[in-house]
Amino acid sequence: MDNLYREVILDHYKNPRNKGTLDPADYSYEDTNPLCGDEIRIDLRVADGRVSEVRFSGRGCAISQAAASILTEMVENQTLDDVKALTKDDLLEELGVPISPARMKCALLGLKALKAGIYGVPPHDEDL
Amino acid sequence: MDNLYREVILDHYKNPRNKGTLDPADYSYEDTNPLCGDEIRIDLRVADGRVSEVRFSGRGCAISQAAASILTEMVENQTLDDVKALTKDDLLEELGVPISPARMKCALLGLKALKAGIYGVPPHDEDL
Amino acid sequence: MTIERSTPPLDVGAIRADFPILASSDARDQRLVYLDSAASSQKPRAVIEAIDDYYRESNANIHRGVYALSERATARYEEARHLVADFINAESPRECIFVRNTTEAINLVANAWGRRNVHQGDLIVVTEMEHHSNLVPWQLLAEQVGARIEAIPVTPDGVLDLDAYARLLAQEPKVVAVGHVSNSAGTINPVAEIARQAKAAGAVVVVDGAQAAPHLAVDVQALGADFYAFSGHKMLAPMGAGVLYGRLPLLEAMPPFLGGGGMIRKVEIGRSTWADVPARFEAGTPAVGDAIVLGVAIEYLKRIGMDRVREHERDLTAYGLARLGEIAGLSILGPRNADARGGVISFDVAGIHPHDVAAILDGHNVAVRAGHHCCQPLMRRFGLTATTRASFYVYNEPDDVDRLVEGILDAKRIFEA
Amino acid sequence: MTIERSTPPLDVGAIRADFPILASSDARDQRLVYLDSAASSQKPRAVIEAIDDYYRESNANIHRGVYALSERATARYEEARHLVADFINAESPRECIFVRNTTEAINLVANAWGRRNVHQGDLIVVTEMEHHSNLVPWQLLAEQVGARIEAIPVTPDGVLDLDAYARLLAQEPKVVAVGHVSNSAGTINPVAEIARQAKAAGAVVVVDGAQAAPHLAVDVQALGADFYAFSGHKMLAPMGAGVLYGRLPLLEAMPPFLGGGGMIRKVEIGRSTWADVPARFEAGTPAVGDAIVLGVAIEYLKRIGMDRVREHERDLTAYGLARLGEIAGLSILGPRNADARGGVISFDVAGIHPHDVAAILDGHNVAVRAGHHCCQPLMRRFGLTATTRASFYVYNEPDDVDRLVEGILDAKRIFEA
Ligand SMILES: Cc1ncc(COP(=O)(O)O)c(C=O)c1O
Ligand SMILES: Cc1ncc(COP(=O)(O)O)c(C=O)c1O
Repeated sequence: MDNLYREVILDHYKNPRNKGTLDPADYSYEDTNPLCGDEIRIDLRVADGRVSEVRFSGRGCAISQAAASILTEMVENQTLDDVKALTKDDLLEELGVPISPARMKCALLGLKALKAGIYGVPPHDEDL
Repeated sequence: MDNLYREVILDHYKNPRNKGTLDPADYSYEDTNPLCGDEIRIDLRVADGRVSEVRFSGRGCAISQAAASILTEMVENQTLDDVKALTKDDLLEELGVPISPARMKCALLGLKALKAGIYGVPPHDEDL
Repeated sequence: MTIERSTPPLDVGAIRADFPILASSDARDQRLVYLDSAASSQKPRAVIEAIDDYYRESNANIHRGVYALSERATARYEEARHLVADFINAESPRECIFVRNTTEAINLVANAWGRRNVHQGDLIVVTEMEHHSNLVPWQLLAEQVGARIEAIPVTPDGVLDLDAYARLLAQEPKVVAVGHVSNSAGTINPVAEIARQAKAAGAVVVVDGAQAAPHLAVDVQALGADFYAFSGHKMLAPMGAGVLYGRLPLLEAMPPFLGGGGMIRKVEIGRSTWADVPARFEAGTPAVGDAIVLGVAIEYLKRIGMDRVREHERDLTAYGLARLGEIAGLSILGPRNADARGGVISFDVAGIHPHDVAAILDGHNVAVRAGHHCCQPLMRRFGLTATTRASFYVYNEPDDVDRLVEGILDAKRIFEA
Repeated sequence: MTIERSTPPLDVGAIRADFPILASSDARDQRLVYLDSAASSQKPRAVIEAIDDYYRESNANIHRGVYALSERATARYEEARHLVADFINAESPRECIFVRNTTEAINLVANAWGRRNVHQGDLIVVTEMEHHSNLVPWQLLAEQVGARIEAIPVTPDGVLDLDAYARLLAQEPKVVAVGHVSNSAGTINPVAEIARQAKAAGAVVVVDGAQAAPHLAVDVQALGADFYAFSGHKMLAPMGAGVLYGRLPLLEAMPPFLGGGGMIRKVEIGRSTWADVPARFEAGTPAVGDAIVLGVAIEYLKRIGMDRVREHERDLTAYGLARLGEIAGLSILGPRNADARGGVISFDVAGIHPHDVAAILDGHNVAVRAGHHCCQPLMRRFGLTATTRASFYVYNEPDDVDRLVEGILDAKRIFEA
């Protein structure tokens, strides 16, 4: 637990990167964690096949907010193909804290919204 | 169990008293044991406030058939008030064998049909 | 704080010793502080052993068995029904139907009673503090028959707005569905009064007793409830058995909900006739052992005495309200007064998400729940999406509240660093 | 009689030693001969202890808990879902919904799938040998939507008349509901072939696997079942948990059945949206412990091997058919050949009512079932109201059949005296 709330998480939670919205956006999707009602929206702009701008908004726990913040940093300037290839393991590695099954939905909410935006349909957790 | 299939039960089962139907009857009712599908019908004729004739018909196990047969003997020539006052304990005493809860519905099926005939509605087991 | 007691206090130490899970050692050094009984209670040894005994000695399918084992299981199952009836003061055991839980009980009413009695344009009254289990079944019904749903609003202190209720009653609703005790705001609703007014307006009253039956003496007749639902697993019993109480004339007029073995009188391919109440509503093999052991749990609670259970929880709640009230930035949902609430305290800690509060508390081996507690409308009413919730039962003690407070302070330290 | 075996025989003695109830002493001098597993099976020590352990060590409500205990319960509950999926070869665990029993499973399909897909005048095909649990739910649906029900008739040897089935399919039914193994005639129905034809005719196939899943290797994909229902309590598990398997695209297109906690995405007073499959169909607190322990029972069965279970029961059935066939006045329902039947033998003894046969057998400490076995249409088909039924499982042995035969001979002595 003390592991969970490490500096990196608290830092991203308190000082989120790329927080906000893009209007218009090329891809945009808001997803909800049905277990707690937390919501995250991800907006993307793409130029020359690369993510030129990305923002996240919404509310949630430190894990979901920090994960979304970190995620935006991971996809910035990446090609859309790289973003599509991003897996949950990539994100979890970047987070660098042990995520228990109960918190997994929190950690993956942003990624789910991101993929839903790109593919047009929300993926199942198992497919992330 | 050997207690259960005593001479009296087997005798009434093999040589039922008052087996048959009455048409017309003053009171008539057929009841079904939903647990096994067994059916007993009781027909009554009443003259001067007394049961002048009684018949039972239907099919079922030795307990239900013997109990119905014994019941017809118990109500023959009784006043309708006496018949109304008849309780399940009276019948069980007359049967004289130990009836387990599972067989209670068998033993009481005839009595239930009798009371339903007289009152026009089937009583609940608890009220017998 | 001084609170009047009408009963001698519980010997919590002795009670705690009855609950193996509270004594079980954990990798972490501190004993488990279980503050999530509103979700599901822990089970005393008497209950656990009764399940064990059932499967070792008495297990069989019921009703249609002529052999000794099945007769024993049947007799004990019906005995449990008597114990349940007595526990809530039903007029007859036939008014008590074994179901899985509160949720199934309310769905049963919404379907079997509702589809026959609620029609196009009819009004269904719920409350803004209902658990989803006393809300969604009515939505599903409303959608099928074209009925409307209105909620009695909740005031800022988390109680029902009875003036608004009176206005809703003027529209002659068919049914008023209300929780006895809120699992989230903690509010004890004035059910007897609500029922009295509902009946005067011609409505049937469905009470969600999930948070009441485990915690205070319930008298369905005194309450005037037409239907009353509760879950065994929240009152020391195993998870497979709950109860729907219904007044006999209502039950007898209802068609079945689930079809299958045990609930029929006569079956043909095209049509069937139904068994008497309560068998009509218990299709298929029930959770026989769980129902029998619900009886064992009831006997355990009766030995303590429901009035003492209630006073114990009220005292803990008063202590909890006081201690939590000292924490800066912490706000509590529901009435301020422990007399007006069950043993549930939901709260918000400014700047820290409930998930994070709960995760940090878990690090202290304090188990609380975080989320919307299946009360999204109530959360929305208070501008929240979630809260952290601590709930009490017979095995909790003031020290548990202290451990809760310590954990919250630690969360604040971590987040405010 | 020689029967080919593809597996080494079971060590029944070792298995029996796993079942405390079979060893428990009785007032009567003879050991218990339990021949009622088709109604409900007995439980091995591994299962009983797993229930015990669950309540001593892991009990908590699932899904929404952030603390360790709840996470453990949730993980084990989902593990059990994986075990179930693997046991019946489902494509994904998400296709497996935990319900109470077969009855609830079929009611779920009839309501959630049926009310959306079966309309006025549509045909529902069942069979004349269905258990009421795979018949009455369809009647309730038919009554609501105005559909028709027709049954595939049963031939004199107790098998389905597939020519008549073909004629029914020509009427393009919406659904074909069929039992995998009859709990009364014992018949193993050709479900794969029935499903193939049903699909060619555009019907959805609902299989009642209550008497199959416990007794033989089930592969829902090979069978071509759209829905497949079974009960844990008939396969060594406790009574509160059963399974509905449904093909994912069908489940995903279905509205919920029961409404309440855990099955929602977003709830407002007037309307809600639903959670993903399978949560959408598991409203309220499930019987978490029972589902987890169903996983334990499955592991126990897998250790024996379902093919060996099947061969063991087939051999016992062959022996039973032969021994019972020697008794004058005794007639047996269903196919003559053990290869064509599950481990169930229903019979009639001329001149003695099944209740009396069963009661006399109980006097010999032989537990059998007497009644219509929730198959009134089948009973009627054979001009009976009831039969006596002996059914076998892993813990039965030829000596049990001998004890059964002795008891029947005693009944004949008593009644023919
Ligand atoms: C073929 C069949 N279907 C359905 C059922 C119903 O099972 P349950 O009572 O567990 O719902 C049974 C057992 O009683 C059965 O044998
Ligand atoms: C007030 C209230 N109603 C209904 C429920 C649902 O109970 P269950 O999940 O046992 O059906 C709960 C508990 O979760 C509750 O607190």
